[in-house]
Amino acid sequence: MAERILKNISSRGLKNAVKGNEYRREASISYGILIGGYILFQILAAAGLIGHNLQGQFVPICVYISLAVSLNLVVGISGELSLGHAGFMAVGAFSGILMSRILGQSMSFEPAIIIISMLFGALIASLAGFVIGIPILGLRGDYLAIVTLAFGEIIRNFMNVLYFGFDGNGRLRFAFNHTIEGVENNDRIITGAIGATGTKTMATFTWGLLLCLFTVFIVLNLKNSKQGRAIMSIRDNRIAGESIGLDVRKYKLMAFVVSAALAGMAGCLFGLNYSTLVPVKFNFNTSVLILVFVVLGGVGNIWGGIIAAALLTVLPETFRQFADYRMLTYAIVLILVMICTYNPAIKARITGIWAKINPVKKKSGSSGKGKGKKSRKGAA
Amino acid sequence: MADKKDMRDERHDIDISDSGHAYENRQEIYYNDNVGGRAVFVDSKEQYDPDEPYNDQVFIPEKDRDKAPILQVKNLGIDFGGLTAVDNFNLTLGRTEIGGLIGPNGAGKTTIFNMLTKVYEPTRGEIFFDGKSTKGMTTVDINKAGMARTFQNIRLFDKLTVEENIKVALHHTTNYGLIDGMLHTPKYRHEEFRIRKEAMKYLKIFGMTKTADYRAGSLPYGAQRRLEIMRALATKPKLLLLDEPAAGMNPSETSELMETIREIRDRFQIAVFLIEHDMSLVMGICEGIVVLNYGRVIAKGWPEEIQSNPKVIEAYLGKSRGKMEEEEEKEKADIEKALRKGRLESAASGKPDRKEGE
Amino acid sequence: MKKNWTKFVVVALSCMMAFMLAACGGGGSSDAGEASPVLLGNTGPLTGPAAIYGNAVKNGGQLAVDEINAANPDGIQLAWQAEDDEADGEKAVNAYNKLMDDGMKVFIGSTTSGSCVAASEKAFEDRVFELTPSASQVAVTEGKDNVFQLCFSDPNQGVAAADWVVANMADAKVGVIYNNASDYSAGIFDKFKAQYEASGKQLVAVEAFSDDANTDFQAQINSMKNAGADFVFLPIYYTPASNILIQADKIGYAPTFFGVDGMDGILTLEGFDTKLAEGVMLLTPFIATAEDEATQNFVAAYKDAYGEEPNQFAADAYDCVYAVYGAMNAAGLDASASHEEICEALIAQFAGDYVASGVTGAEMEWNEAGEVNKTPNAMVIENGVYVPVK
Amino acid sequence: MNLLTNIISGLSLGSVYAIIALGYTMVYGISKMLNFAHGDVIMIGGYMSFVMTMYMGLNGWLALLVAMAICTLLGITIERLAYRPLRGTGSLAVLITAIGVSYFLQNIALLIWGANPKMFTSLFKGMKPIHAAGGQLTITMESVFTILANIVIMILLTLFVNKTKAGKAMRAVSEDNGAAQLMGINVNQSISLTFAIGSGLAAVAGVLMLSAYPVLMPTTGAMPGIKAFTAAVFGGIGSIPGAMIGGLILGIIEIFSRAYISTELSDAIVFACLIIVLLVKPTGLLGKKISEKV
Repeated sequence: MAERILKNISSRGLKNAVKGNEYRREASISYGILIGGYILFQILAAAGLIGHNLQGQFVPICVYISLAVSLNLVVGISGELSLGHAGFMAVGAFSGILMSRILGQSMSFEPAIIIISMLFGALIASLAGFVIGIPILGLRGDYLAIVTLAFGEIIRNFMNVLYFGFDGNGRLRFAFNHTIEGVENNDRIITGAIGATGTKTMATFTWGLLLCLFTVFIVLNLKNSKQGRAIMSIRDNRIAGESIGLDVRKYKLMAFVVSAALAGMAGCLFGLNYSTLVPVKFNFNTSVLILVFVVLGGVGNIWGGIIAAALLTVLPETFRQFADYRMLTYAIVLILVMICTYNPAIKARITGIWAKINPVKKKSGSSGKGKGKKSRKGAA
Repeated sequence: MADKKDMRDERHDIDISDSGHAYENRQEIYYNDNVGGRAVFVDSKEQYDPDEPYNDQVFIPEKDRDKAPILQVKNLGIDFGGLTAVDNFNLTLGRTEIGGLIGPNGAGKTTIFNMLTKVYEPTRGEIFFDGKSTKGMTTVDINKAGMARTFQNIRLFDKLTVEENIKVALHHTTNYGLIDGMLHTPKYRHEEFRIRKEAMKYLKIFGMTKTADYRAGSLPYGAQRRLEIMRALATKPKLLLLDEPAAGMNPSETSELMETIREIRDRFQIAVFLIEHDMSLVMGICEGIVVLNYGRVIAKGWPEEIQSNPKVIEAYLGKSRGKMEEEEEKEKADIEKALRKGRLESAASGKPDRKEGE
Repeated sequence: MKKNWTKFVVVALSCMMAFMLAACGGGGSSDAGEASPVLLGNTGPLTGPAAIYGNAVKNGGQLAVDEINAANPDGIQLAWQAEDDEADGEKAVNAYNKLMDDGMKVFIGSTTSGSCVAASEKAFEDRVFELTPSASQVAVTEGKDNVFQLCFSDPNQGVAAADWVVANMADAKVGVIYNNASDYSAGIFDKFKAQYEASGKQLVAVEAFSDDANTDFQAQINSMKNAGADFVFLPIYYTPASNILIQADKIGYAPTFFGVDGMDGILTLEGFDTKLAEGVMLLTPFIATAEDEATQNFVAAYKDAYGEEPNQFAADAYDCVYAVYGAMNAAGLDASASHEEICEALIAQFAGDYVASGVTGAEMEWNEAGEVNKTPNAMVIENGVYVPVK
Repeated sequence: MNLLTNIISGLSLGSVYAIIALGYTMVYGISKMLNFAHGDVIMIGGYMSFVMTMYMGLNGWLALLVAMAICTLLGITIERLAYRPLRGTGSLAVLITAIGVSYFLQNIALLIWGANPKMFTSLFKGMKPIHAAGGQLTITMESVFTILANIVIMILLTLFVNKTKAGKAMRAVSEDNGAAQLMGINVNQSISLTFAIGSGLAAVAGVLMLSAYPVLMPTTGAMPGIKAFTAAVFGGIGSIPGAMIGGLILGIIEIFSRAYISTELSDAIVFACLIIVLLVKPTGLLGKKISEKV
């Protein structure tokens, strides 16, 4: 009987079936892009072929890659729309900066400062993720999205009234208004809306790469573990997930908290790349920007997100030649790219044209048309 | 975050490694009266009286009488708004019984499954699963207690592979924590290796090992149904609830399925309770059958009894007994059509319904 | 097909990447030939909510450069390039780097403080002389020997405002409405409060708003009214200030409003009923309606070129260009000097005795910390024009 | 008296949110997409009205009609060019496109009208405010008309949706797109109509909002847009009365938290209230319960 069923399956159905497990492939492509890109750009930079503009973007690109990958954990793998990722980035950035300043008083070994600050940023951001996640993860779909948006705004609003500084004895103190007891105004580290100033910029491209590798490592590993499978199965079918004994809230929360921690880490490196950082930076637009990376790279597709994050960070810079029309061009490109990647008819046409001009012509086009669509559409 | 190692490891400690052989030895198993034989009722002459509140212990196959029943349902009922969907439902299911739940469309069969698995909270009545009341338990608790189900409109994890679908079901017996999962420690590797082998063993039951790497959502319909059963089974249940397992299958697939269900019961020594419109399957493997109409039990008994029960025929045909013979002929054709149609309908409704859930 | 699609995406993306590399990398090669003008660079918000300030600086700088080039065809020729930074530190660094790629010799600062702090850090590392027209935060210049401000620093403004109020409005009940999401506004308020309270007085009411909620000020105005404030300090830009004036007028609340340099521009707001601004006081170094010749020429030329009244930002940028040009001439530099040479020479000038005059100040001098020394004037709006407070 | 003043300004601000929220809620109901460009349609409406009155010398009310017509066209065009090609590909892709459209509108406005803010002339300029309680209480005409407009629009819209053929078709499409199509309803037309109405109302909201809070900039619509979206969710997204109630409550909470709690944290308080409401009623105040057939 078994043989018969198999024959049935292979003769009728499997023609249209899609191979699904591509972890190895996904991992090798992701790591390959990151390491290859790093080596390539280091060489180009050493050879003097890259201008200041692009070199200056190495760290932010890495940060955005890391943010895109971590947001993918929520949007792609857990299947929930989050519009407040920048909030966690902010928490990580400001707590990481604080930690770096505290450590900076007694330490001068930068790698240790960076690592401890990033871990601290991740810890605080994951706590924020946990506190926020517990009440809201019972919500569904767009309602969850609006609540994440709300929390992102609340975090930022809160940052606007948060003041930190060292008092005379080098101890950290904080307040919710301008005057912190015992702290000279010049010794303030974080000053509400003015943000953090006087941060020692320690971030380098290499740290950026390490951050990206670590993020990708965690997310891919998680995806390919029992927890990741539980998260994805709840995404695919919540009721079936419950029916096989998966605690929906627990696994949604897990994805949310891990994602927040990674975002906090990335935020910390971002904070350490600029001597000043204002809370306004982490507004709704930044959250959306990260979401754009994820959607454009293909929801759930890690390496797609990496490429999209890198390209879309650089893109507005290359549009500087359009001067006044820069952001307009960006908007138009964004709309066109979305339509071209997601509209089925246009996509089929592009794929068709590409198949014709494809330099490596393989006669393996036996598979059905709709598949690429299906797999890329993701958890939309 | 290591998950509590629960009792289900020991639950069916049956070696399923040689499932390949099981198929070869099938002949033997099916003709073994002790295990696969037809249920014998204590007093089969006595007709089931639906109006008597709780009269039901007697309907247990002989082989299960010395063991406590796996499931006892007393006066179960549920209202939606003012509408009573199910009322006064009683059931006792033997430890290794294959029970059937039939009835016309909209009779409330799936609602009963949903109450058993706590997708819906019953308005009235009690459910005792494995001797314990399920009051206050959630769907998750129910599964952990040892009840697993499939769905009428298939609910697979579409974007996961076939193998992963089984592995998810093995979640609670996979013994490593979040940190192991994120860092892929040796413990992770060891456990993953083990559950991969175990998942393959489950896939072997339906001969689906070669499809292991395909996305579940891209499988043909019949294979999806089988995978769903495997997934439920992999949670190591004591009771397996199957909601129209043969919907959308052709007759030969159905008879294969029938044999496999029986084999699963025999090998794992679990109870199976199934909803089905395909009478050949129901009559072929069910030991006890409950017939539901308008949310109420109208008949209980063994297959032959049910087949000849006037109330059942009335439920399916409407009041046709007193009519002319030719009309009866026509009605009979209709019944067959209706039964077949029921099957097709439920098959057709599978896909669009699933979309809603996403 | 799926493979094909993926491949297409990969190839398309790589092409884009290559294009970008070419676009980004290409700029670095511009060498300082004899004929090439000295490039002055600026970053500011040319898009987004703060675009008004960035565009004003961009226009003011361009005007000055055009004037200088036209007036001195034989002297050092200048070029002006303003890049968009969306008032964002990250983008400001990008824009600054773009300017470096394009061969910038002197950095006429970032327009807004937040982004300027980030960019001046880079300018300090790269040894590019920086004179910011309008980034008023202390952190902009702090610890950087090559960074100078042409505007007041926020604390100086706050202190000056407080001193003025204490001296001239001794009996006033003072309330403050400030923007707690703006570093400029919060910075001034911070010092104002400290200085004012140091004189032994208390503010009767303090209210804040944020950029996200800058439309409805009823609550803040009511709070001022209820606290009996008859003198309301508005250390904010003129856009929200105009809103406050309108809404206060609607409920018939008419205290004396007192602004700082950000208030300038309120009279030229298109569609604004200037009657509402009658009696508003402000402490500012620049007023577009000033009688002196330099200002009038500047205003006329600006209106001619851009069709609108210049505001304080445009004036600051205009002065920046002239100040840098003057200092370069004073140091005897020529157009072929590298940005490091220019930087050292200009530091010597600015930290030394160099005096510049322009439309925002007659005799501006700088100290080593990079702060400018000029006196703000207290002005009051009467009949739609600024007149000095008597 | 203070309390009354605050209630009135809350209702007035809330009415603006409510009218904007209508656009969000109707579009969401019919096409299940979050149209983040809606706030920028308000801004365009404001600029149109401004241009008509200031440069073309039109009467304010006529200018409002022109602005409505232009925004209606704009809404239909946006839907046709940017959203329709992506229909059925999941809400995320459309969400990102909507954000692209939002950037586009903001930057087009920046190029056309420049970065300098314009002061919008109130539609009710010259009308005397109502003074009550011996001058203690002042009610501006802007408040009165905004609140009235909100009520009138709500009644008309409810009648339209429930009584007219086109309105019923819209409801059918939002209930079940596929079934509506099978019943012979032109889905494209219904969706276009929804965008048209939503965008037309956005112009009204823009003019009313700018009459009360007159600063007009290319980014003017962004924050009210987000707040109105919050209001729509507050009331239960997809529900027309929900949008009204959500908008009014949001406006009152915002004004009250500013007046009595903290001006610095008023936004945080508004969003916190939203979260609390959603925790108690996961689909908003008047939202339909989502139930899933098992």
